[in-house]
Amino acid sequence: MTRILLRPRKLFKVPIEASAISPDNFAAARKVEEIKNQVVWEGNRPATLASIFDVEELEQGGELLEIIIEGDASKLRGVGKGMGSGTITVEGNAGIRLGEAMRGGTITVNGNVGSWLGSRMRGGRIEVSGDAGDYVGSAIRGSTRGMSGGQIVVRGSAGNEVGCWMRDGMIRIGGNVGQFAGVHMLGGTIVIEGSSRGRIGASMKGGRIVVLGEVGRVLPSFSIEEIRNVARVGEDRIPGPFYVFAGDLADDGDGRLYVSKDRNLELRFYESYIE
Amino acid sequence: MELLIKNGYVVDPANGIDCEKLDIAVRGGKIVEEVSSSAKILDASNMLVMPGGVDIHSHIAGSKTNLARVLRPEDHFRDFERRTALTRSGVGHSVPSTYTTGYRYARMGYTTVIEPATPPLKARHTHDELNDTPIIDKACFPLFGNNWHVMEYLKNGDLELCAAYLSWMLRATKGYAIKIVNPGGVEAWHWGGNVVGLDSEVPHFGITPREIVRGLCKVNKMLKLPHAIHVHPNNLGKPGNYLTTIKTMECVKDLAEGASIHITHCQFTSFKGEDWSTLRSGAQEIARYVNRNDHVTIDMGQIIFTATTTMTGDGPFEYILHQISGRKWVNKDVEAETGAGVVPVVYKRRSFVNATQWAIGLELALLIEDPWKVYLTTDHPNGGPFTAYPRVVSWLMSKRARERTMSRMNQSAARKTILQSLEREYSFEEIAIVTRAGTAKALGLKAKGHLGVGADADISIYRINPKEIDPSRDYRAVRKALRRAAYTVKDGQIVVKDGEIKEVVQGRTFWIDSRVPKDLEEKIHRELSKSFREYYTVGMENYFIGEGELARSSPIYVGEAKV
Amino acid sequence: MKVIVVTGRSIAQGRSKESKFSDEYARAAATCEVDPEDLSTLGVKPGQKVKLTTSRGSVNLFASVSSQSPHRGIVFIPFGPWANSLMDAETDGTGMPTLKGMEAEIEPAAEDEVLGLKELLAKNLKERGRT
Amino acid sequence: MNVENVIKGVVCPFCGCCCDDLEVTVRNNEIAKVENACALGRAKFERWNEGRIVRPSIRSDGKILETSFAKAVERSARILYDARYPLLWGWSCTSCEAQKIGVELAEEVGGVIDSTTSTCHGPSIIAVHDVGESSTTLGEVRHRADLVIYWGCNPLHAHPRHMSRYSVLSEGRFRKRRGERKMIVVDVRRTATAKIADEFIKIEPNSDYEALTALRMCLKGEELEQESIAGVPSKKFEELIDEMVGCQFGVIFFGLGLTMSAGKSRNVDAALSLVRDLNSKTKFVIVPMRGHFNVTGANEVFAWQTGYPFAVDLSQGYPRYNPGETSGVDIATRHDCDAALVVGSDPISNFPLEAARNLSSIPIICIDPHETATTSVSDTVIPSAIVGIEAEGTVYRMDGVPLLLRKLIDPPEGVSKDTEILEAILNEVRRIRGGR
Repeated sequence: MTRILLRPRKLFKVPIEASAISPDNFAAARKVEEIKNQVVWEGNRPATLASIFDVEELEQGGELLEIIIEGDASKLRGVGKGMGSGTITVEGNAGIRLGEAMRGGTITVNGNVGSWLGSRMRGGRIEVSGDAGDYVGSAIRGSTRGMSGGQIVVRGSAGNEVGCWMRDGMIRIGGNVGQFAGVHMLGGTIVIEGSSRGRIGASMKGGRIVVLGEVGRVLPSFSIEEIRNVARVGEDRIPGPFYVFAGDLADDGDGRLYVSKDRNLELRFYESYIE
Repeated sequence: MELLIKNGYVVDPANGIDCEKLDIAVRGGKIVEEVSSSAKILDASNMLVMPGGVDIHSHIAGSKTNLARVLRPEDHFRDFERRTALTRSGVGHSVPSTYTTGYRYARMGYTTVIEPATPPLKARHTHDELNDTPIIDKACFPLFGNNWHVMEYLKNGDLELCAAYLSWMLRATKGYAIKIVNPGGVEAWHWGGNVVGLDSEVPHFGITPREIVRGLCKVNKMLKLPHAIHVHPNNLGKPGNYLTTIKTMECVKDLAEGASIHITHCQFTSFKGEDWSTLRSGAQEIARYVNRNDHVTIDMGQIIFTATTTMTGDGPFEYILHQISGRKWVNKDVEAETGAGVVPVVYKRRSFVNATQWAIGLELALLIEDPWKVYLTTDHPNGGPFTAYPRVVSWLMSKRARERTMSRMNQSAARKTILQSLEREYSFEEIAIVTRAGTAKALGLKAKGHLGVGADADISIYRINPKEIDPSRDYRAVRKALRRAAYTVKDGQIVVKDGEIKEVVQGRTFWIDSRVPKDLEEKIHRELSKSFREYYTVGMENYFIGEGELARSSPIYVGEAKV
Repeated sequence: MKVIVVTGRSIAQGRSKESKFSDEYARAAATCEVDPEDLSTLGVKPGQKVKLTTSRGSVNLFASVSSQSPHRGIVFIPFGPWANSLMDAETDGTGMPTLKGMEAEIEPAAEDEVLGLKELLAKNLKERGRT
Repeated sequence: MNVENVIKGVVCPFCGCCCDDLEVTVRNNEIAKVENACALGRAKFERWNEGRIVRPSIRSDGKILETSFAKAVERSARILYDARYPLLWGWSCTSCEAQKIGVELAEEVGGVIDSTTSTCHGPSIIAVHDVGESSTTLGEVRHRADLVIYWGCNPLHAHPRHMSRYSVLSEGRFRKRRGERKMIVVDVRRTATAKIADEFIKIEPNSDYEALTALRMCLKGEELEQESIAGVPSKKFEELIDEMVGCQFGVIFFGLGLTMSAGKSRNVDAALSLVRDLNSKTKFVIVPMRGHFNVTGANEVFAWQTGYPFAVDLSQGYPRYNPGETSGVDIATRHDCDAALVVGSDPISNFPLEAARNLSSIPIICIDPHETATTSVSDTVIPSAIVGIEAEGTVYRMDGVPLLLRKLIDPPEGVSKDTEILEAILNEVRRIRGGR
């Protein structure tokens, strides 16, 4: 197991395009010296890793590679981009597009992360202890290729458009979410343990969203189907009862919303529509 | 600056030169008899030397192209170019930014490109973009097939006034030729409809597409325009439309002396069959007609198996494409003139329809005997990006290349086309005709597409020896060489070396400075000044584009119209 | 009283926005339009001052009776630095800050002062120390 | 010598209407009179000389000192050259020619170039990336539209001549009289525009998405399970859809009511989807009410030169685009930029406080004809000629029609055009880089 520790040498002012920080890249570089010479962009100037991080090799040997970033990495962008294996651990806050286009491996963040967490992710696992920004697991602008595999777990809350254009895979949010969770969703599963600020599953075509907290109002383009006592997500079975809505009918969608019955009493009027 | 290109194998069909070892002398941006001893020597030994490429139909600039750029950030995301000391940064693939467009054409040895679909009301936008498209010379074709003034003059039989109007419009828009797209159909689309064929009436205008095409063909002759009317027929993209294409060619036959109609991106209008499942190639019938009639030229509109973007003035067709594919759709109607539509597309090998379309394009080029009547285009980016031209060349020059691609495409489509049986393989001379000499001739650009004395010194040199290589077998080597020119010379300056930009120059914008007799000119000016604001939301004085708005204006005088 | 703040353009603001330090602009952009019924509930007469507070900040404005009512529960403030003392810079990933539809508290503020542009900038940007 | 000259066909440099039939009387290099303009256009012309800056200035240790053009240019170039992530903001109130130099400058200094689009119709463009847009130039509406819906916009206050030049109060080839058209306004308050509409539908704030979704459901013939949506009885949506399907040519003009309220780009996504789907039943188009007279031009220029319409990050030598990451307000709020060039805009007034405060804490270069909140906190201020009055240039109307603004009078002594100032800064940056 090779373990590399990166500690920012200063408080970053401008954004750092740091997609060079990825296990695949470091594994290819093999020796620490080469890792130190990897290039990142500090705003509009290329900079070697060593010029802005203290780079330390904690452990040497073996295939598996772990990168640890200690300190405030919130200005780092695209860390772990396209990684296929290995581990990144961030002790502190991480920035935008963390784990973008990830194919495998694990990212763990003990802190908050910026927007576009795991955008276009194909595989692997991301775990965030704090909050995430908007567009968790989403596609890039103009594309319909959102997250298509892997797992994202955010213990805290997340912003708007969680799982936008999601195709497959699993997103679990421990806290609340903003608006439009699952917008344009095509497949996969989103579990929200907290509440949503509304408009869940807008324009969704497929996939499932399970909300354990409050949802405010459900969009008029969803129609109630049934009440289910449990939602099966992977191995675990989340106890309900849930109102199950089908939609988004405005886009001929066949997705499902599982909304906790007990936490959303104002939705009871829908029960009259259940055949 | 004097240049002497030595020992190259020159292919210059317009001057009857086919793979002869000759020297080419260049001075002051022109090809000359000979140069002094102080001329810079460019050793083209064992290399193919041809005139700079002339692309007759490529959507590279204007409001429609920009609508597509804004629609497709995901298309730019993977294909970008970093800035260098000499070149600007940009994005590529199916809707490249303007700088990247100019550099990529020059790298491929192309030196003149036509933007074929300009809404007159927004011609200023097209010229804004052409000014920012480096190195290549260019021109644009304003759209007239659904223009209210044109339809009214032709309906009332005022052919002279129509000619005077077109003459004013070419000067107002700084345009080069008359472009017709789905005549009458786009006007019907402004109510959500379309026209069914050549003889259905345009709502509220009481005129038929046939009358529009014939009228504009007559006006084209009256104004003595260098290029024939450039026509995108009705029913494009509809199974069974090959008949409409033949009728469209036929309906101007009697007006002919010399080429009088050019059918553009003919692949999309050569469909037989009733619906998509019974789609067949109509290339044989179209080719038979073109072989028998000398008033027609066409360009291929070849498709490439790739993801790209369709964009055309044919609003109703793009809506149909949206309904079929379900992909995002942009429509932009232009008041009193034309329309535009943009829909992304993916041409798949496994698709029966796409595989048939692929075969149709090549069948047209292989079945039409006279290479001076058919030109190589992909209707960029509708069929595929222009950077795929070398691949189309390899299919034309090598039966083996065709077979290899056919073996990996929908076999039901492969069986139902005759492409399998076509043995013909293009020579370098024929390739030079369909990509330079033929297109320049059709456009009437006398100083382009050939290397005779007096021609513009636009030259492309490729690192293949036409004498030794067997394109049929080594089609990959041909393709590779044509992708990145060993040298591209523009107006006598070396702008590209081994596919790298060496110098950035500003290309010309050609336009027709058309004139009609004084009295007619005053009459049309009076009429337009009175009624302009009834037709448009802008004034006549703000519609007209001044010559100063072109970065390097190059007007062409064609003498006063014969009215 | 709980209200929703909506910002937008107005002729008066548009006419004077090129002369930012003029009194006309201050009057145009530091005056909010309140629904007549809300005004009476608040006990504020047109021309008197009110204080608006949102999660992002607070500002004193002149109150005017809206000529574009009814819109009970909505207070309209023309675009400008006064309105932007209240609005949320959060763009939800779209680049657009929340300039319409923010929850706010409105209360009479007869004694307080509606700042001119210079004073407003001094107050809003006071911790301008160069980082 | 009292030389008076009336110039006709003048294009107005105020809002996205770009009215091109103004008549301006010029006397002794001053604007004497302007006709055919609305209240906003007239103010721009008649008060062109108010609050003008005529001398460049530099701020050093708190004091603002007048200086020469050359020194101001040198200082600006130095600030941009030294910056690691400069923001080049504004651009909507200048010419396309200046915008092009702006893109070249952003590429040269490795910065982000963004126009006020991102605080206007940026969300509309983001929605177009996903859905596309069925639209048209304004003349088609004038000639054919028999149903005109103004949604979340108030043209009488923002685009005063819009209705008389392009929609319900205009005369078209197929619509001669006002009675042949129906005008509906959908908004959260009964605006001045709503008062002259045939019908006003009042919806609750932050509920446009629900209202648009309800309409899309009715269009598909689906049943609405809720009695009222967005504060409007569900039956109302069924009636409105019948009218939208029943018209010959319908148009939705939409404004910042959709882009600035909760939902932002998704509100426009729903509107674009509704209009797209309506095309299966009748002819329907949608047009954004763009605010500034050349914000559309900024989108066109940035798009053809870089591939992206706004928020273009050129810091790594090639165009990158991600509104929300590379857009002006976000960059300011996150304290990402370490210097800013502001051209023809006033972000210190127009950004929310948090973003404005961060922006004011970094060196700012401001190019503007007038004194603004931004010039008052800038490090370097360079006065510029007013495009459309004192400088010519290309602009693009809200529907993409390109027009030429004319120079009617000379700018004050010593005041240069935007293009000249930006060119000078660009050359100076290159001089510094080249060490010449």
